Amino acid sequence: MRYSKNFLVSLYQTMQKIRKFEQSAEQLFLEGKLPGFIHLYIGEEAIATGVMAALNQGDYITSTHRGHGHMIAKGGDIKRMMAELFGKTSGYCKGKGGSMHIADFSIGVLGANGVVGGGLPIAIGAGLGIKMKETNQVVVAFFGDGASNTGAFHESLNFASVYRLPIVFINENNQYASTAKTKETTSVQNISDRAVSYSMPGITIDGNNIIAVYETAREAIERARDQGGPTLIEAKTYRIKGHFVGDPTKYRENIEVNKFWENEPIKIWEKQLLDSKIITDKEIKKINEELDAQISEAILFAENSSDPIPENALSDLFVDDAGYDY
Amino acid sequence: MRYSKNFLVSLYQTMQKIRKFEQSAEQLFLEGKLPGFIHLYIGEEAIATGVMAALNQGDYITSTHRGHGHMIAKGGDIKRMMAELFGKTSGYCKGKGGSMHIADFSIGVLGANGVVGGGLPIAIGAGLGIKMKETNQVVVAFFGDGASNTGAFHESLNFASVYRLPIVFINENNQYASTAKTKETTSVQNISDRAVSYSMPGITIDGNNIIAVYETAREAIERARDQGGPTLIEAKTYRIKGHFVGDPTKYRENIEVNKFWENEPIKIWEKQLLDSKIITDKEIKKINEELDAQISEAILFAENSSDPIPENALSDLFVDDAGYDY
Amino acid sequence: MRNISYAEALGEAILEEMERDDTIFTYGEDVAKQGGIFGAYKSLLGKFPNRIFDTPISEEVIYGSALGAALVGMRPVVEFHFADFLFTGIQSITLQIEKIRYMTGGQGKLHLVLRGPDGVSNSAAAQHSESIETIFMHIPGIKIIIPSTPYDIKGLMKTALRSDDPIICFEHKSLYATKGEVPEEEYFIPLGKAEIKKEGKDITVVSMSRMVHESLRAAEELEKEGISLEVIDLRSLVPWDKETVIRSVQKTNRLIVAHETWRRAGWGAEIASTIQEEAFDFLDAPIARIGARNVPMPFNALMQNFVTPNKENIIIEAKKLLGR
Amino acid sequence: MRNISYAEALGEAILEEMERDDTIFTYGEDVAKQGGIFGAYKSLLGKFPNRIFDTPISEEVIYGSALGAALVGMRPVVEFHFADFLFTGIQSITLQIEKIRYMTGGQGKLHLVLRGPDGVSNSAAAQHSESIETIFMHIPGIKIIIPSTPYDIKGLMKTALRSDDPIICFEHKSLYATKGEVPEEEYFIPLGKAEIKKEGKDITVVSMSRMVHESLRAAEELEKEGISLEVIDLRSLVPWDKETVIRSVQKTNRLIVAHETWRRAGWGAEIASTIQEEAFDFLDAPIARIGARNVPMPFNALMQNFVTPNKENIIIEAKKLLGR
Ligand SMILES: Cc1ncc(C[n+]2csc(CCOP(=O)(O)OP(=O)(O)O)c2C)c(N)n1
Ligand SMILES: Cc1ncc(C[n+]2csc(CCOP(=O)(O)OP(=O)(O)O)c2C)c(N)n1
Ligand SMILES: [Mg+2]
Ligand SMILES: [Mg+2]
Repeated sequence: MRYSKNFLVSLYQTMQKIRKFEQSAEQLFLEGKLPGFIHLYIGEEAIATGVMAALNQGDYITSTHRGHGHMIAKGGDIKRMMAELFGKTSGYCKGKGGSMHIADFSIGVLGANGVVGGGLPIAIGAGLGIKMKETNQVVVAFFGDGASNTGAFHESLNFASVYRLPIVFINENNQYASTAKTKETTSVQNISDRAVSYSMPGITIDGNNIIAVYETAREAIERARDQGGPTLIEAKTYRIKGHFVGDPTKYRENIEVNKFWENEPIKIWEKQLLDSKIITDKEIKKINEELDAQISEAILFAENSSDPIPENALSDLFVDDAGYDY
Repeated sequence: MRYSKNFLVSLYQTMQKIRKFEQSAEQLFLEGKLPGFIHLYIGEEAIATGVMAALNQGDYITSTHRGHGHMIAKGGDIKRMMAELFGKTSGYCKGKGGSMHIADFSIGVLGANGVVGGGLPIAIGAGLGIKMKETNQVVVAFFGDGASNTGAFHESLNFASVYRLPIVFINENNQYASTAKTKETTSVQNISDRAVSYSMPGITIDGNNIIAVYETAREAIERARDQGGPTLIEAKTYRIKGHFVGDPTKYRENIEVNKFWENEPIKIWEKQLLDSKIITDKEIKKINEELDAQISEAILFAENSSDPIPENALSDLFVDDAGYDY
Repeated sequence: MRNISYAEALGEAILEEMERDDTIFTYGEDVAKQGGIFGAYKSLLGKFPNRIFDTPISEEVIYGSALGAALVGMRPVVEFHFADFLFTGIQSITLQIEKIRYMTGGQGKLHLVLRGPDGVSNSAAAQHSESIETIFMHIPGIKIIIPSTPYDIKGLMKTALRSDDPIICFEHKSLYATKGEVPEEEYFIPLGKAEIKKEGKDITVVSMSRMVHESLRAAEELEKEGISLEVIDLRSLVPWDKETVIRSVQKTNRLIVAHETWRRAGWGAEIASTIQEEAFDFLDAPIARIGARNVPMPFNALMQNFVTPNKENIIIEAKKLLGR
Repeated sequence: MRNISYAEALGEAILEEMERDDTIFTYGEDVAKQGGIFGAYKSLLGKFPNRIFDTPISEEVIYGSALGAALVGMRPVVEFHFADFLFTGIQSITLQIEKIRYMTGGQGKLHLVLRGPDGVSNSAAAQHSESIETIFMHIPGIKIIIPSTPYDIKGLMKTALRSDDPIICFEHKSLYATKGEVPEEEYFIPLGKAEIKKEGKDITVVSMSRMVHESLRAAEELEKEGISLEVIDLRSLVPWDKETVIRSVQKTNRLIVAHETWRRAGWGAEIASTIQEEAFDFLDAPIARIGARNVPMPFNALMQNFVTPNKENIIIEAKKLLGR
């Protein structure tokens, strides 16, 4: 391969960091330690990782309800993420948001979003803002297959095309929208076929192939940066876990899930790295141990952080909140 | 031509009826006799006329803010329409709706609509209902080029495709959405190209060619009736008048308008009927005189009808309105 | 009498009416495969495969299609996933469903039901915890039922399914699993009739949904201190039963209106304003309103519980009203 | 002092601020070519070709993009075409703009302005006549200004354009052409400061927008009959100036709240409820609320005028309050 070892290994590290973070979150949730809803990205890690590897620090993303992977790949601090899942004051949102609303505007993450399709109009605004400011930043908008049937999707892609906004739309087609099979609710074979409606390039790729994701995203991001307009990329993957932690997933067969476990991106990538002798078993082991330590540290940080006082609920709505009758 | 004289002449009659109705409405509005907003369909008559010629009495349509033509072509009573424009009790809506809300559910017109794209979800519901009832009715949803950029458009076409609903979507592309040129706000060359996103046939036709409209609509309507699913037809035309009566239309050149006056559907059709000797000048004259008389009668009816009493404003919200504190 | 859950009672109402009337059908996100986001449709699973189905995530069409289906003679029952997501398709309700009959001079019957969960529960946070019934009380054109018990939801839903007017039903997430007595025999509860869930003499408490139970809990505690609350459950908000409230206030001379939605410009303000207009001389103290603090719902449970009203708020207000 | 129109004053405010601050830009339907649906942007035409543009009819994106643009450092000013069409994109406001700062623990500044026409005018009928400010008062997260005069809109809009919080501005259709004194010198009006538009001693009338002028007309007529109204223009609804209203009621002991939006669960109910809570002992009579009848807006002018409140309603209520 024509990439540096560092780069190739960093992809592995990021994917594993996401995986391990979420496996811990799942465990903690099942132990009753985390409240709310948690949507796992397990099996989809190559998408966030590959796309973010092609973005600059100063670029923006909008995320979804299934956003841990995007946040980690964009450089989010897993300590503050974990603390947010626990609802602690040291969390990204001071305990006000939880899993579905994690954001770090300072690293360009304009928020996970509990509204399906809700991030797309926000991405359009970021794109408009960039165009006005004439910086050469890029926005990546992540959204699910289910989101591709919302009005927000259509309005956003048309808008982006009309103003040639520097946006890359990444459709994470994990074949399910909650209990619904995508193919039963969606009127196209490939969601990228819908790019025709917006006169923009539409590409379907194997979302479990980290290099395919990276290279396709890089090309689209470069085009966006060079004022070449937006692109719609559909990354096909599979939602290995339930829609949320605790979902009994009665609507699908285990055999289907098992098939996709075979094809999950980290296993594939690890094997490729090993097969092509880019990395050794020992190095793999070391990476994983380091990551495990980081995750443990994050959990410890979160558990040791203090709970907010109830009255904190009354701050943070407005910048200028003098005189509000909360 | 392979159609009966009666049929071909009836197309002319209907188009002229719409034209004359609206020219009178325009005049009355400019004289200050009509309140509210009036959106004229002048120059677009071939679309409503051709489509409705292919529909059965029992079929349904949803209309737009520019809906007089749809209503007349579907068999609406111009007396009650005119009375509604005047806000009279004898009007279709008892003076509660006005031009933008004329409806006659009994002839399948499920309403003009003041919300751009607002009729589309209603058409979907009618289609779902028909599917449930297993009758073989069809729904035609009219909407503008501007409406094709709303979220409602996208959600509706996806929905119709997924459930193979008996709906024909008729896009009236009159090249403007209010002051905006369609091509400046719309990310495709032909709006029918967007059919790809919904795996349904998409066809662009000359909306000023009454026979093209009729034949294309008929095919799509038959397909819908035979459970062959929905179709998107884009009928290209031109909004000869301002967006509403009184619009100064500073955003376009007269020369552009003049070009389209040359190509307006009634003039073309009259010439074709005369050239192919289907009709004589005398017959044309007679038709027009009859229509003029009908319009005059409608205006007289409207002017002589009584105004509602103010308290009528408190009825008609609910079927069961006992005990409401209006 | 048998005890069944709120979700079961709701399911029964729909099932019975679907068996009787084949124009009723129901759809929404995650209803057919899962039986509804909070299991309200479990009893329907497998029963009417063609009359219950899952939809794409397209709320403007989900809600708007109910209107079209009603106009062609069907009785659609649409589940909104969370009350919050009414916003993604709300024009279909506020601009279409609520207006078309009026705008067309009384043409058509909009026999349709929109129903689904609302309210605060388990750290669902700001986009999954709202109660927005006040909006539909403000904008005329839809009737509103908000049942608090299995008995009430069955009786009100059965009435709704035979009504010729559009009705929206809000079901608090925390109520689905609660149980209560529901007779085997068929019964109906009319809209616009409040129920006095507990009689009392010192203070009238008007509430709905989860807050009825909080009010009853508060009443129980206050009873020990010799304070007697009369707890009225409005059950429907459009129309709401003004007469029952006025009669009660004429007796108690004190009123608390308690709801979970934001206090500011919530429906409690409508009740309070109306009662001071119509029973001014009977009031011995200002009418107290209880509602959520005016912020989005926070995630952390401590903050969530601080923002969300409960029985403690009722106890505090009650004591204040009596100068204790 | 010079007299200019409401539309001109609004245009001036935006123009001055755009000249000063190049992060301000503005867009919406029919703004660039036509200068806004009611001409508010006429003075901007040709001035900043890149900072004013027309959009597709895509309201969810129009409103939602304001949020994204603010987060990357711009100050978007978005025209909504008619308040009614806030509904077609309202999730971008109620679920995103109003919540994101709070949900993220106070990250970011949402310096954005949504503005446009509302209200009844000239038989525009049910889908083009609404005033829906109450919804935004109920759901926390956006500030609301509703100026009634050229002077007020210029001063409030200039403040809004320098604010770091999201603000929505409602401009009544019938006001754009009205004229009033506006100084050449720069000035700002803070949010949350009501103005007593006319002093009086018998009854306090609280209103905003067009109804301020109806109140003033009512006051003028009643003056002849020896009844003195104090007319308060709140000017902003979030925050609203409770203190000024309470002080006035302490003097007059009677209150009328008058708005054009539907009476039922309208913001008048919030004002009335708050005042009876906080000034109960000062009230000599029930607080009267004036608002539209609870139906969609009819087309015919006679019915429209029957449904829409005006000075007559104020006169009637005032006399009733005084037992005349
Ligand atoms: C507007 C809206 N409607 C419904 C929901 C409930 N909901 C949450 S996630 C989800 C499925 C989303 O599917 P997809 O976009 O494919 O994302 P995935 O969960 O597969 O990552 C649904 C229906 C929501 N959050 N927002
Ligand atoms: C949701 C919504 N947004 C904006 C408007 C204002 N408006 C009325 S008609 C119109 C243009 C519609 O264009 P198109 O769909 O092409 O129909 P046409 O007027 O050309 O027939 C606009 C923007 C509206 N009525 N509804
Ligand atoms: Mg999915
Ligand atoms: Mg058009």
